[in-house]
Amino acid sequence: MSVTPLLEIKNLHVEFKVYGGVLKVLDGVDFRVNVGEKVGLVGETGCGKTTTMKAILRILPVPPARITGGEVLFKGRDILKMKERELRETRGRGISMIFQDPTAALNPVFTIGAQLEPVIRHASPENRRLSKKELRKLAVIPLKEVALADPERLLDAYPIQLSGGMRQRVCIGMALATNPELLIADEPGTSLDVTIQDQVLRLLQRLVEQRHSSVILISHTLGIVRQMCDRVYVMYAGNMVEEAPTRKLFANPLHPYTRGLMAAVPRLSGGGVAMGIPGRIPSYLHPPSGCRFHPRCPQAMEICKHEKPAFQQAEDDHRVACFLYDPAVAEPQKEATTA
Amino acid sequence: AAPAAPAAPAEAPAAQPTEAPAEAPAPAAGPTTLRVTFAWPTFIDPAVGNDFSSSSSLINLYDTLVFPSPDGGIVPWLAESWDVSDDGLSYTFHLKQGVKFHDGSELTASDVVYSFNRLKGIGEGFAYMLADAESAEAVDDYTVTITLGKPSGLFLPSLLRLFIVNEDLVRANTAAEGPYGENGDYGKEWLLTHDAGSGPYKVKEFQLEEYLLMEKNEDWWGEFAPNAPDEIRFIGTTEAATIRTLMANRELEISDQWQTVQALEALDEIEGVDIAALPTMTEFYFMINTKIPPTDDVHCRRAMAWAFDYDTAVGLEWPGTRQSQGPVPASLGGHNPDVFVFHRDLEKAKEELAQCKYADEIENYPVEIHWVSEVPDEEKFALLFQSNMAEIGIPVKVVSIPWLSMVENTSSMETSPHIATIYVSSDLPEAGTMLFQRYHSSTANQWLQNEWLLDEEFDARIEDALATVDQEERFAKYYELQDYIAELAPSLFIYDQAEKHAYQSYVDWPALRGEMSAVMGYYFFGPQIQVNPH
Amino acid sequence: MSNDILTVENLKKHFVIGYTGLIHREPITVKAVDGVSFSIREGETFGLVGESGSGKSTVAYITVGMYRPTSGTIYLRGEDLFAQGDERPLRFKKEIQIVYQDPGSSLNPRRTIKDILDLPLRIHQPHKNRTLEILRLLNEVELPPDYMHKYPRQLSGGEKQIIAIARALASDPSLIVLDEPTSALDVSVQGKVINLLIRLQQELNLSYLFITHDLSLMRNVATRVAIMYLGKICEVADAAEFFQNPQHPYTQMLLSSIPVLSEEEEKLKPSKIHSIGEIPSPVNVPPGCSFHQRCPYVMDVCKVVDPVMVETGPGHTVRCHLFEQPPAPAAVPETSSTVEAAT
Amino acid sequence: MAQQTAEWTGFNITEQELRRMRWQTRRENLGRSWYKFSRNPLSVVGGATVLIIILAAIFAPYITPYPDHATRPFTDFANASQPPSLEHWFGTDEIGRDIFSRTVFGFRFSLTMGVVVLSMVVPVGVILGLIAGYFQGSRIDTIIMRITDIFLAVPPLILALAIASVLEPNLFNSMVAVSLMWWPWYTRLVYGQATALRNEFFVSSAEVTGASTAHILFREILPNTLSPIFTKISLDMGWVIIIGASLSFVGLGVQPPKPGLGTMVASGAKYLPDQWWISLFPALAIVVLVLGFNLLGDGLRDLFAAEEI
Amino acid sequence: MRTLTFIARRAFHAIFVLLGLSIVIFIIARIMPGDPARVAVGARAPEWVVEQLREQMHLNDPLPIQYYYWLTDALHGDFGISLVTRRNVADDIREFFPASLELAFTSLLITAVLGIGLGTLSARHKDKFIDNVVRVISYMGVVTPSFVFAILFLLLFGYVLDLFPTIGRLSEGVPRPPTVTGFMTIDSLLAGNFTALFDALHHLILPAMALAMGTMAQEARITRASMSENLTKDYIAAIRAFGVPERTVMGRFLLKPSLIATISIMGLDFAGGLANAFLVELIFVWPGLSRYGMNAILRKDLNAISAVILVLGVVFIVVNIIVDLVVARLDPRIGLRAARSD
Ligand SMILES: Nc1ncnc2c1ncn2[C@@H]1O[C@H](COP(=O)(O)OP(=O)(O)OP(=O)(O)O)[C@@H](O)[C@H]1O
Ligand SMILES: Nc1ncnc2c1ncn2[C@@H]1O[C@H](COP(=O)(O)OP(=O)(O)OP(=O)(O)O)[C@@H](O)[C@H]1O
Ligand SMILES: [Mg+2]
Ligand SMILES: [Mg+2]
Repeated sequence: MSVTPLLEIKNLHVEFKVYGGVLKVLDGVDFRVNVGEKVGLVGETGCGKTTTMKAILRILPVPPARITGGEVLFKGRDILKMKERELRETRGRGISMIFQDPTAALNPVFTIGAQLEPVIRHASPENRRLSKKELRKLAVIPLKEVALADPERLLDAYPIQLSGGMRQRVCIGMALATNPELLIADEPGTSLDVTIQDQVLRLLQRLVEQRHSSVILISHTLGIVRQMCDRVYVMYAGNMVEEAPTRKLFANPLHPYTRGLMAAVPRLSGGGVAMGIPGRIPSYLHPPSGCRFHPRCPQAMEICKHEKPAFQQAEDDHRVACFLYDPAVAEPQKEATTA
Repeated sequence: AAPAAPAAPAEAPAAQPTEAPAEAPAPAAGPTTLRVTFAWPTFIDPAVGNDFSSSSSLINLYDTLVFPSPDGGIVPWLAESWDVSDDGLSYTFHLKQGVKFHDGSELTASDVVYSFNRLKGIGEGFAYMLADAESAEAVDDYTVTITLGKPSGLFLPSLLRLFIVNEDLVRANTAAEGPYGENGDYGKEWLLTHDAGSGPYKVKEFQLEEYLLMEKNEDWWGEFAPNAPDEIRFIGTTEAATIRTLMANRELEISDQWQTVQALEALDEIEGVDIAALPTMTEFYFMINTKIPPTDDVHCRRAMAWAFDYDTAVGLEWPGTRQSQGPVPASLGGHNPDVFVFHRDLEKAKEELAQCKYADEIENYPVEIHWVSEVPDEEKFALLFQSNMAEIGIPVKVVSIPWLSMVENTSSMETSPHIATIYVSSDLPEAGTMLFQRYHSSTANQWLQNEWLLDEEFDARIEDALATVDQEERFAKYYELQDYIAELAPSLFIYDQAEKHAYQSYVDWPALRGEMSAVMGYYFFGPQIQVNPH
Repeated sequence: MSNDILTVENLKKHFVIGYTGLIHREPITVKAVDGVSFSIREGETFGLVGESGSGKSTVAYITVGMYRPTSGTIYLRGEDLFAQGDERPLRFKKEIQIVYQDPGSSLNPRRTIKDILDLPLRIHQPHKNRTLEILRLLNEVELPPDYMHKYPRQLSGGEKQIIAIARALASDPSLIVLDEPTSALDVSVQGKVINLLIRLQQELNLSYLFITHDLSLMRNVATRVAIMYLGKICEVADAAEFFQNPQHPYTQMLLSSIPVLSEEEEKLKPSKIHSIGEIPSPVNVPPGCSFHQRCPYVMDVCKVVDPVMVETGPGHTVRCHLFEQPPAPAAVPETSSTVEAAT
Repeated sequence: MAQQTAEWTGFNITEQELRRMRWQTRRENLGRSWYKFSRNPLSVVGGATVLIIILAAIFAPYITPYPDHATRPFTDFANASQPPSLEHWFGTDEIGRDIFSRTVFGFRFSLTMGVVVLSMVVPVGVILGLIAGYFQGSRIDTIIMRITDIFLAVPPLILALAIASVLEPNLFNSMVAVSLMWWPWYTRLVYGQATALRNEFFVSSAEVTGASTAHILFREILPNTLSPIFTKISLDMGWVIIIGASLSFVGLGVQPPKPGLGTMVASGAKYLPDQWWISLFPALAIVVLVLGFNLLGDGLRDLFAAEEI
Repeated sequence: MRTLTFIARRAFHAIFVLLGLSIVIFIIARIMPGDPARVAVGARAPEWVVEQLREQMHLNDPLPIQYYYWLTDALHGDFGISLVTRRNVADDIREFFPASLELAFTSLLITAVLGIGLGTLSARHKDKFIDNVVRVISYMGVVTPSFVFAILFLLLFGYVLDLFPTIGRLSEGVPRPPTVTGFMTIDSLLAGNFTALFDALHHLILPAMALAMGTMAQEARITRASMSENLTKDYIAAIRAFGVPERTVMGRFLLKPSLIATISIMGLDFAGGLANAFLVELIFVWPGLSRYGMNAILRKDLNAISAVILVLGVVFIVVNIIVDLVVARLDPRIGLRAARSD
């Protein structure tokens, strides 16, 4: 597997200006995707997963949102500094995204065709010269690829006329229609039933493997990430707290948050349901000082309240943002926990 | 007598706008137009219309047997002469020959008879004015006899309202279905938007609620003044802002008479626009209900009459307006110049009030004064009355009321307000007409009389006066009756209305010089008006 | 079985959602629940699992009295809940309570927690001191007393769901219907709620009708499980037995679709059977077995004949043609490999 | 005496403390509401405008230079149609009355009209809407909503005119007339809300608990429709005032000598543009008043907006 | 087919509404003060004339019987004789209604173009200077009654600047095209009379503007609100993420869903504008239905009142159906609300 980074996010800060103050949502996010890699991103609701992805594509709704720092390097160029034209080239052909909620991501008042055609038209310079008819022919292809029956007819259907599973597939089709180098899949299939979700995920897997695209897969269901990804990031309240190859992470989660999360998942093998992590995700208006997790952390130390832990290597290719693994700070505690 | 054709220099050539060079910005080439605004609707069916705008249209579209002279009398017109039987019940008219209707057919005696029967048969419009006339008969093609039921001093002037229609044309356009038996609908529907007359102008276009456009009837038997308008357009609006804009843009020659004093002042400011205040047969009354407390007590009424500030009230009107002298306008024949007139005198007012049987608890008898909401200026008078009465302690409530409600309310004694502010116009230029209209018991349930005088003596005396054929004798009776009414103080006589019109100074309007009759509508008799585009 | 608290017998609910044509107006119906029977024992947690639209909520709503069934009936300790015409007697309303799936919409946003908890108390426990009772309830569900005056929007999702539970407890019921009580919550919060429910059940001797589509969760809370598909129950079994020996093809498909966290769990999945096809619309339920279009083991008979429930073991019933002839079950594992190729 | 809560509740707190908690939460909520409202300065401006106008209307006799000009029979034709001056800030009208005083008093009647109309309209409209919405699909729904449709289909101003001409044309009857054409809009608004809300789980929850219909309508559903209702009320205040002005154009409405803003504009319009002040100032007063209510309404919308901070 | 069913069903419901409406109208018209027959012929006409008219209008019959006559006649398109114009009310309506419609349509056009345009502008530059300007304008528009605009425009554009003709539908001297549709502009066009066409358009502008101001402001506000709301929707983010240029995003994918709210309001405004235009019609001497209805009320013209209210009621209902159809066409989520009252 190649290790050239396709996408690299460095110290990204995003705020939302809302009435009542500023939500400091992303607080120095570091993130990397290598060419051909499938990266997972997990975390509780509202921890900033979608925000991070939207920031990559610069599609955050701009009056409330503001990117206050950091860089998003795609193939070495900073997306945040791109001009309109360059940005348009990067979007779609470079990076494409499957949105979390397929119902919300499809414009309810346009037919599938009407939404798909401009996407294809702008997917490459040649396509721009195509006639409406030719475009329509092209539009059928991505729908066929996602195994939708009768794609011709589907082009004239409105989103409302499709089932949830079909909508999700259309979204996948649209996202892949531009043949992106990097595909961001934001919780694909979460709104679907288990069996249908399973179908969709397998389909997605097959398609990206065919194209050798890189993938970012977002989910708060750990099992899905485990099933699909090579490497996993764990996010909490606007920070990356842990990163490791999938197998490693599930075998040996380090961050207390990751552990809490994993413990809380009910197992098919039985054994009861753990209590979960106490408390709730903090308000972004007044985020906790120091480590944002400290108010909920069972192993919080004094330093956690004041200082923000660095996101650093704990073992090789296993990074974690926690003082427990900072040799300078918490050698004794570490011993205690591993015991 | 010879028809008093419009006084005009006959030899003056019709001003032809032959050379209308580019420098003239005003209506240059094309026909000259006289544009006048009116309150709508306008009925051009002579058996239906009887209001101001209808009268003004009818006199231009139709001819009548007689024509009013500026001094209040009448002169021959279609009827070149007439004879009266000794009992005063039968009039024989000799018609002018060769008069052509607009369709070219000749006007004959049978048309007169048909018009007479049609008006009476339909019964609307001005029909009531011919109530005493019983039948008409064509003696030959050019002779007509009309028979009266009882002698009347007012019969001849009332013929001003008998417009002669083209019998054949009307019959040809009569719908068979209609309320008038064998006469079907009497051609009512058709005549609503078409004319069947022989008058100096004929209908060119008629747009409901918008305008009536008439064009000159070149074949008219009478004479046109040299610059008489080629077209007359009556426009249906009285909106101040609209009038003003039209006037300023020279798109209107004469305004309607409903403009407020302030609006007139503003119009006067416009260059080339002047204001005319023409005498009318209309008086503005505060009609006092004499049958409900506290105004059923004559002292109370007199107290009000003494307390009212006539000078201020008259001052609210256009300069030159005068306080009414008694119950009939001074412009009418038979007006008594010596009739008793109230003026403001608070002392006298208080004295009278003291004699009123409600004096001690007058504050428990609020007097309601109703003014017609469609005539906003009336509010000022009502308010003035309110504040004047406050000075002598009579509480007054001012109520604005739509005209229709006023009509409804005045139809019964109980609902008639204490005071209704109403303009009444005399049908004919004689004091007796007005006295009858205003105070005879037969009008008590109409808006013409809010007083509910119901005075048998008065009824008998006015009936007698009207039947008196001799003018001098008749007038003497009117004089006494005016004193009789003044004594009862059933109304406050505010002022004799002047018809105020803004007009363009390029209009030569004989009415300004007193050369036109004050009978309703005749100020707009087109052949006598001249429009001089410069 | 005298210790059954709730017995559901051949329950049907068909919704009329429209009419065909303008002149020939025939009702278009959704067979949301189509002949469901099961019973819940005193003190147990009966799990109802199924995909979206399979009619789980409809069963729940009928149980609590929001709908009247089209046919069939429900007995509460032997008494027919629908015997008395339209309005269900208060005493039944007291006995059966519900916790809805969406904590956001199940609490009136314009009423305080106190108001919310007050209503069932006022109706069902009118003689008690309600303020004290509310405090007691809050304590019971481990929330601080100052929550009394808060509005739902000031609470987190988990807390809202806990308030909903407290409300259900207020009338002192014996059966609580839990309609996906944690599916809108994060796993980290879910634990707390589930544990609370389990503790309450033990303390108050409650019975639960627990609805969810999360089989892993079901494995950990239910004593018995029923699987629903398109308005019908296709398999019922004790929880442990169910996960060890899933029999209905749909059950297997469900189990194999679950994303899991560990190898150990992976082994429990009949992993070779993959999900195919879309869930048919309940308006157009296919003839025969409603699952036949997605079933990897479909036989000709499945397309025409609707199977009936057969007992395959103690307390384990399945509604599938494969099990109607005794030797069938053995066939299941072998055929699965051919199915893989089909996807 | 502060009473200790019974121990079995599990908490050991006094009633006083409970009360204190309540106040604290209330204060918090109020603070939050004010915050949401005030974050848009225009809402505050609107609220302040409305407040000032209400106060001015209440204290009109004390703050106007010539209260007599608005309350008593008064004419002073010598001073008629004077342009604005130090003595008469807004000038005088065609009868010599101080327009400023009359405008301030005019607020009284405009506000009264608004308040009275809405207090007749809102309860009727809302209750009908609630009932029809809650019993959606039943016969009662059909009846109520058909009647509503009928009234909606009648052109409002014409209906008002017709009614006002049936009754004596005074302020109250004009208000009745306006009310008659207004309620269906509330019914419709609430109907839409109620049909949506009746499917909410909190309503079902109350139903299955055994709550009475009245409780469900007024305690569960009504509070959730209040925000659009209040927003509409504040916007409608403006509309009612404008409608009132239109009615007075044809002679209905406030009776003289009392000043109605609409009447003042209408009668002053005849003197445009020369005596512009006669109609301009009352017109501005209407605009300011309506604007105030509109801004306030927008503020209320923000206040009630679901989004939480 | 679905559309047809929808229209059929709505029309069916409309029948009930209209029936109810007719009863309301009828009652209102009859309880208004004044004897219509007397009002029609004037105070001075003899009693027999009045009686004749009363008889002709069935005014002497009990109310239900009067209603029966009125209804059966109305069903035949016969609304009786107007007491004001003395013509068949049906003829009057044929004359005035097109004039009103023409005005209302023009105003609708202005409203749509300016309202949506300003709203879009405002949403695009949300919270910037332009936005604030538009908002102030729209507030002013909303709170100022249309008759104030009418007077203002008349004085400003007609009097001070003298840019526009002030009254009526055509200038004098311009020959009227033969009446086909009653729409002066269309009739002129049909007759190939371009002088009349331009003149008619010229006459339309001021009254239509006066009528449009308030609704335009309203629509600008609504467009702005729904646009800025939709701007934060995921589907906008999504289509952007696929590299579709901003122009297409704003002009197509944002505009259409945002128009739905605006269009619903526009329908109501159109129907309302038709009914409430009388002051504007009065000021511009526009021979419209609203002014006709107003006069009818002031003169207690029973038949005319009933007919006008009925016509306006029908317009209201028809417009509502059209709006529903348009909205359903624009927004498949809403669909046809035929089931609403089932
Ligand atoms: N448009 C917005 N306006 C204001 N705040 C926002 C907006 N979008 C996101 N946020 C804030 O950012 C936080 C993170 O949101 P985000 O959608 O990125 O979370 P997430 O991790 O994707 O959650 P989920 O799993 O629910 O999708 C939220 O808590 C919210 O408060
Ligand atoms: N009131 C109703 N009117 C019409 N159809 C309904 C109604 N309620 C439910 N349905 C239909 O009945 C079927 C079963 O719905 P139900 O809500 O019971 O399913 P569910 O299993 O609870 O699904 P989910 O997991 O999505 O909650 C669905 O197809 C639904 O569309
Ligand atoms: Mg997300
Ligand atoms: Mg459900």
